[in-house]
Amino acid sequence: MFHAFAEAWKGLRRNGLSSFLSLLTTFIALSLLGATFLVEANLRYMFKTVEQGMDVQAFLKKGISPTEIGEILAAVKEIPGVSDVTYVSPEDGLKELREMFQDMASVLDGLETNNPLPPKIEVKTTGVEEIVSVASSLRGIPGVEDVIYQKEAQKKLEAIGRVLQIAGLAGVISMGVVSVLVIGNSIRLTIIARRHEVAIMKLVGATDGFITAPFFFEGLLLGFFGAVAASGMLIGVYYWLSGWLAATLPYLPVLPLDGPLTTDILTILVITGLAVGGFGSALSLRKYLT
Amino acid sequence: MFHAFAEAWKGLRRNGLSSFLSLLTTFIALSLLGATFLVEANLRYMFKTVEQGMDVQAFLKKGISPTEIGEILAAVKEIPGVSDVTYVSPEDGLKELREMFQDMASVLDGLETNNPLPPKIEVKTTGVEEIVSVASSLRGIPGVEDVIYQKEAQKKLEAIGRVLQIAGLAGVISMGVVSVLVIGNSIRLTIIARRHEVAIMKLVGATDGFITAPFFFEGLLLGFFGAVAASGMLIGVYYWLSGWLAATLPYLPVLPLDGPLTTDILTILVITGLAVGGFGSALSLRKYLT
Amino acid sequence: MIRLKNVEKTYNGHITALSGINLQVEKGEFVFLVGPSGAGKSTLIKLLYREEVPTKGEVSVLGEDLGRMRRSQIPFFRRRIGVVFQDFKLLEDRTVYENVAFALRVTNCPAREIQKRVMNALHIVNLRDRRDAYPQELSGGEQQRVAIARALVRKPEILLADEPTGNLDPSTSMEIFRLLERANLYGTTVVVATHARAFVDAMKKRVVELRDGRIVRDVRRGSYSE
Amino acid sequence: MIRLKNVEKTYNGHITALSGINLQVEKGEFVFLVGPSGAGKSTLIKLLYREEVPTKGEVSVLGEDLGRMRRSQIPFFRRRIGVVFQDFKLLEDRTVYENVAFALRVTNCPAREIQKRVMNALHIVNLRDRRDAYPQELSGGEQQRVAIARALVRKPEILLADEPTGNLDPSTSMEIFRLLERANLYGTTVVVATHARAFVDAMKKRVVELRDGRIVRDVRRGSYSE
Ligand SMILES: Nc1ncnc2c1ncn2[C@@H]1O[C@H](COP(=O)(O)OP(=O)(O)OP(=O)(O)O)[C@@H](O)[C@H]1O
Ligand SMILES: Nc1ncnc2c1ncn2[C@@H]1O[C@H](COP(=O)(O)OP(=O)(O)OP(=O)(O)O)[C@@H](O)[C@H]1O
Ligand SMILES: [Mg+2]
Ligand SMILES: [Mg+2]
Repeated sequence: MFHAFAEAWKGLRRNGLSSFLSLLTTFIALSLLGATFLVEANLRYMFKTVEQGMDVQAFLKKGISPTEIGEILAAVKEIPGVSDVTYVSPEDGLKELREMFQDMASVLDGLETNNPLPPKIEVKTTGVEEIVSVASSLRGIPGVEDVIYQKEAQKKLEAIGRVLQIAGLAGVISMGVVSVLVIGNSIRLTIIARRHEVAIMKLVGATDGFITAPFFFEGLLLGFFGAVAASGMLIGVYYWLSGWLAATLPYLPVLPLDGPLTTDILTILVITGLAVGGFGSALSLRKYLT
Repeated sequence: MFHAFAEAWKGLRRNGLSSFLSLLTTFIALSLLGATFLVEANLRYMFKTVEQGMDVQAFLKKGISPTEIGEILAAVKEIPGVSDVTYVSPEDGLKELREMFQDMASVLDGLETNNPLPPKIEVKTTGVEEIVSVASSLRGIPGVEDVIYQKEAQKKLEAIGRVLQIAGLAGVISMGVVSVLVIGNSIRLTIIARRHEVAIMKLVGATDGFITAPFFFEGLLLGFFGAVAASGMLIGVYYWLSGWLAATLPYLPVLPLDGPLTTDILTILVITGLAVGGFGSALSLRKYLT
Repeated sequence: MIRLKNVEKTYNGHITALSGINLQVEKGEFVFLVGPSGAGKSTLIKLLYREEVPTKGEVSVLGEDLGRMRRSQIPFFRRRIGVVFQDFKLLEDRTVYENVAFALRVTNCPAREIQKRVMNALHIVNLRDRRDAYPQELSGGEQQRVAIARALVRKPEILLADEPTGNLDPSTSMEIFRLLERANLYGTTVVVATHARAFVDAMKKRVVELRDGRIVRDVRRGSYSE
Repeated sequence: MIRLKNVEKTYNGHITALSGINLQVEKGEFVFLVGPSGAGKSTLIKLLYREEVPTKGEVSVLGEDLGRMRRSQIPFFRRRIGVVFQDFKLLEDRTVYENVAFALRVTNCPAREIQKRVMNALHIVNLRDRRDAYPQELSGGEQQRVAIARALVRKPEILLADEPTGNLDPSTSMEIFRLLERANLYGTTVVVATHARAFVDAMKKRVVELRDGRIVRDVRRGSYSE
C-alpha cells in the first residue's frame, strides 16, 4: 500500500512534464465543470428570486375603511400559498409609480390633485404555482374589486423554471462527461506510453493489483490536485466577479459566496477528480492486463 | 507529400481507438471554444440591440401646431448622431402607456377624457455615446420644453458594453488557449507513445521533414474533422435553441443563424483546429527530433 | 516438474510454431533447447511460464495444469520461475538495481532482505558499479546480465533462459553457463534455449533439438548437433 | 573512408566508454571489432553513424567531419551507411516488408524499384514468407534478419553491424557472414562488432580488439583472441 503510493509519487515526478500537462488538463476540465455548476446554481437562484418577487395585486373598493382593510388583510393571510401581504394606499401607489418612471415624472403631474388610483393590497405567494389559486381565493373576499397578476409572465416563468432545471442539470452532467472523457483520454494515453512496462511487470509475476495500485494512486493524486487547483481558481474568480457584479448591477441577484457554496464546489470537483483520476487509470489499465 | 498524407491516414487507422479519443478531445475543446464565441457574439448583439433601442424623448409645448412640429422634426434630423425621429401625439402616448401596463389598465382610466400627456418626439441615436450631445442639441430647439433620457441606464450600459467586449474577448481567447492545451497535450501524449519509432526513423536516415509530415497531416486531419464535427454540432444546437428562445422569450434579441454567423464559427473552429492540430504535432515532435 | 503432452501451438491460426510436442523434464535436470532460428524454442519456453497457451495439448509445470490455471493464480505461479527473456524485457524507467529488486518487490519480501539479495545478484553478474544506470545506458551485454540477475535473484525452482549469452563475449558467456550449472547443482531445474554451440558441446547436458516446431532429437549428455 | 583521431567518449561526464582511440579504415576493408561486454564496441559504431558525438577528438567518415556536420546534413549522410543495430530497432507498428522498405522510402527511390529491392533483400535473409508479419510476431533470429535486410537493401557504401548474429544459430550465422563478405567483395566497407569467436577465427579478416575503451590489438588476418 505504502509502496504503491511511493511508486505513484515517483511515477509523477519521473514524468514531470507529462504529469504537469495531465494536471493542467484535469484542472481545465474540472474548472469547466465547476464553472458550469456555478452558472447553473446562479441561474436557479436568480429564477428563485424573480419567482419570489412575483405577486398578485388586488384592487379594493375606493374609500374603503381602515377596519375593512384590517379584516381583508387578516382573511388574505389565511389563504394557503400566501407568504406576505402589504396594503398600498392610493398615495403610496402614486409614489411608487413616480419612482418607477422617474424620468417621465411630468406625465404624472396632473394626477397629484385628482388621484385616480384605487387602494390595493400586494400579495406575495410562496411560488409561481400558487399564483392562480391565490388569485381566485382573493376574488372571493368581499371588498376586493379586481385581481390582477402577470398571467403571461407567470406561465413563461414556470416554463423557464422547468427548462432551467433540466438544462442546468444537463449542462452539469455533460460537463461532467466532458471532464471524464478529457481526463480519461489523457490518462489512457499516458498508460499507452507505458504499455511495455506493464506487460513486463506481469511477466515477472506482479499481480494485477500490484501493477494497478501505483497508477490508481497517480490518478487519484492528479485528480485531487487538479480539483483543488480548479476549486481555488473558481472560488477566487467568483469572489472577484460577484463583488464586481454587486457594484455594477446591484439588482442582479448573485448567489453569495458562503460556506455551503464553497463546500459544494469543492465536493463536486474533488469527488469527480478522484473518481475519474483513480478509476480512469484503473480501467484504462485493464486492457493491458488481460 | 502524397506519401506523407497516406502515412497520416494509415497512422490514424492503425491507432483507431486512440485517434477516435483524440478526435473526441479535439471536438470537445473546439465545441467549447465555439460555444464561448456564440455566447460572446450574442451578448454583443443583445447589447447592440438594447443600445439601439435607447432613445431621447423631447416633450413639446402643449397645443403645438403641425407646421411647428414639421419644422422641429426637420431640425432634429440635422443633429449629428441622430438616426431616427418619430412624433408621438398625446393620444398615441396614452395608447403606449396602456400597452406597457396592460395589467394595470384601470389606473389609466381617469386619463382618457383629461389627457395630461404633452406631445413629444422620440429620437433614436446612432449609439450610446451620442445620447448626451443629442440631448443638449435638442434642448436648444425652440418648441422643445423638456428633454429626458435614462442617464443612469446610459452610463451602466456604456460600462457593461466595455466590460462585455473585454470579457467576451478574454473568454474566447482563454477558451482558445484551453483548446490548444487540451488538444496539444493529447497530441503530445500520442507522440510520446511513438517516441521509439521516431528515434528509429532518424537513425535510418529520415529527414525531420519526412518524419514530421505524417504527424503534421495526422494533426491537420484530426483538427479538421474535430472542427467540422464541433461546428456541425454547435450550428445544430444553436438552430434548435434560437428557435426555442424565439418562441419562449420573443423579446430576447438572439443573433439569427445566418450565413455570416455560420461562416464565422466554421472559420474560427477550422482555423484553430488546423493550427493546433498541425503545429501542435509538429512542435511536440521537435523534442524527439533533436 | 515439466510435462508437455501432444502440444501444438499455432499463431494467427496458420503459423505453426510447435506441433506434436511431448516432453518431460524432471526436477533438477539441465536441458539445452537447440535448433535453427524460428524452430520454436522461444515459443516452447513461453508456454512454460504461461505467456502463451497451447492451441492443443496439455502443459503442466510445477504440478500445475497451465491450461486450467485461474488468471488470478498466474502471478503466484510465475514467482516460482525465473526467466531470462531473449529480448531482456527490462523496465526502461528504472535503474539496474530497481529492475532486479522488482522481481522481489512483487513478492512480499522484506526491504532489508531485498537489498542484500539484489546486491548479491548484481555482484554475481559483475554489475554492482552500474547499479544506478538505466537500461538505455548499458551495453547490450550489460543489459543481458541484468536480465540474468533478475531471473536468479528470486532463487526460483525453475530457471528458463532464452538465448542468455547472445550478446556476451565467450568468457562472460562461460561465467554465465557456470552460474546456471551451479544453480542447477543447488536443485534448480534449468532449461536453456541457445545457439552457443561451443558451450553446449562442452557441458554435456541433455539436449533437445527442435526443427520446424517438432522435437527431432532428445539425448542425455548430448552435443549441439549430431 | 573512416578515420578516428584521439577520440574519447564519456557518458554522463564520468563513464568513460572510449579513450585515446586512433583508427583508420580504408575503402573496401572488412574489420571485426571484438572485446568483452562493455568494452566500447557499440559506442565506437555509434560514433561512426553519428548517433553519438565524441567528447574529445575527431571522427571523419565518408570524407565528412562528423563533429562539424550540420544537423540538416545528418540524414543524407546516414543514407550512405547501412547499420544492423544490436537491439534491431525495428518499427513496431509496421510489417517486415514495410520495415525494410522504410530504408528506401526515406530516399527518393521510385516505388517499383522499392518493391523489387525489398523482396530481394528479404529473399537473401530467407524471410519472404514472413513479410506481412509484425516484429513482435517474429522469433528473435527472424527480427535480427529483418534488421540485416534493412541495412543491406540500400546497398550502402559502409555497412556497420553490431552483433548481427547474437540470436542466430551457427548455420544461419554462417550465411550472414558470407553475405557480409560478399557485400565487401562488391566494394562495401564493413565493420562488424561481434562475439562470434568461431567465425572471426575462420574468416581471417582485420581484427580490432577493444578493452575498457582502448584499442589493445589491431591485426590484419587476425583471430578473436591472441
Ligand atoms: N506472436 C507471434 N505471432 C505470430 N507468429 C509468431 C509469434 N511468435 C513467434 N511466431 C513464429 O513462430 C515461429 C517460432 O518462433 P520462436 O520465437 O519460437 O522461434 P525460436 O526458435 O525462438 O527462434 P530464434 O532462435 O530465432 O529465437 C517463428 O516462425 C515465428 O515467426
Ligand atoms: N547512453 C549511455 N549512458 C551511459 N553509459 C553508457 C551509455 N551507453 C553505453 N554506456 C557505457 O559505456 C560502456 C561501453 O558500452 P558499449 O555499448 O560501447 O559496450 P559494448 O562493447 O558494445 O558491449 P556489449 O558487447 O555488451 O554490447 C559500458 O560500460 C556502458 O555501460
Ligand atoms: Mg527465440
Ligand atoms: Mg554493444
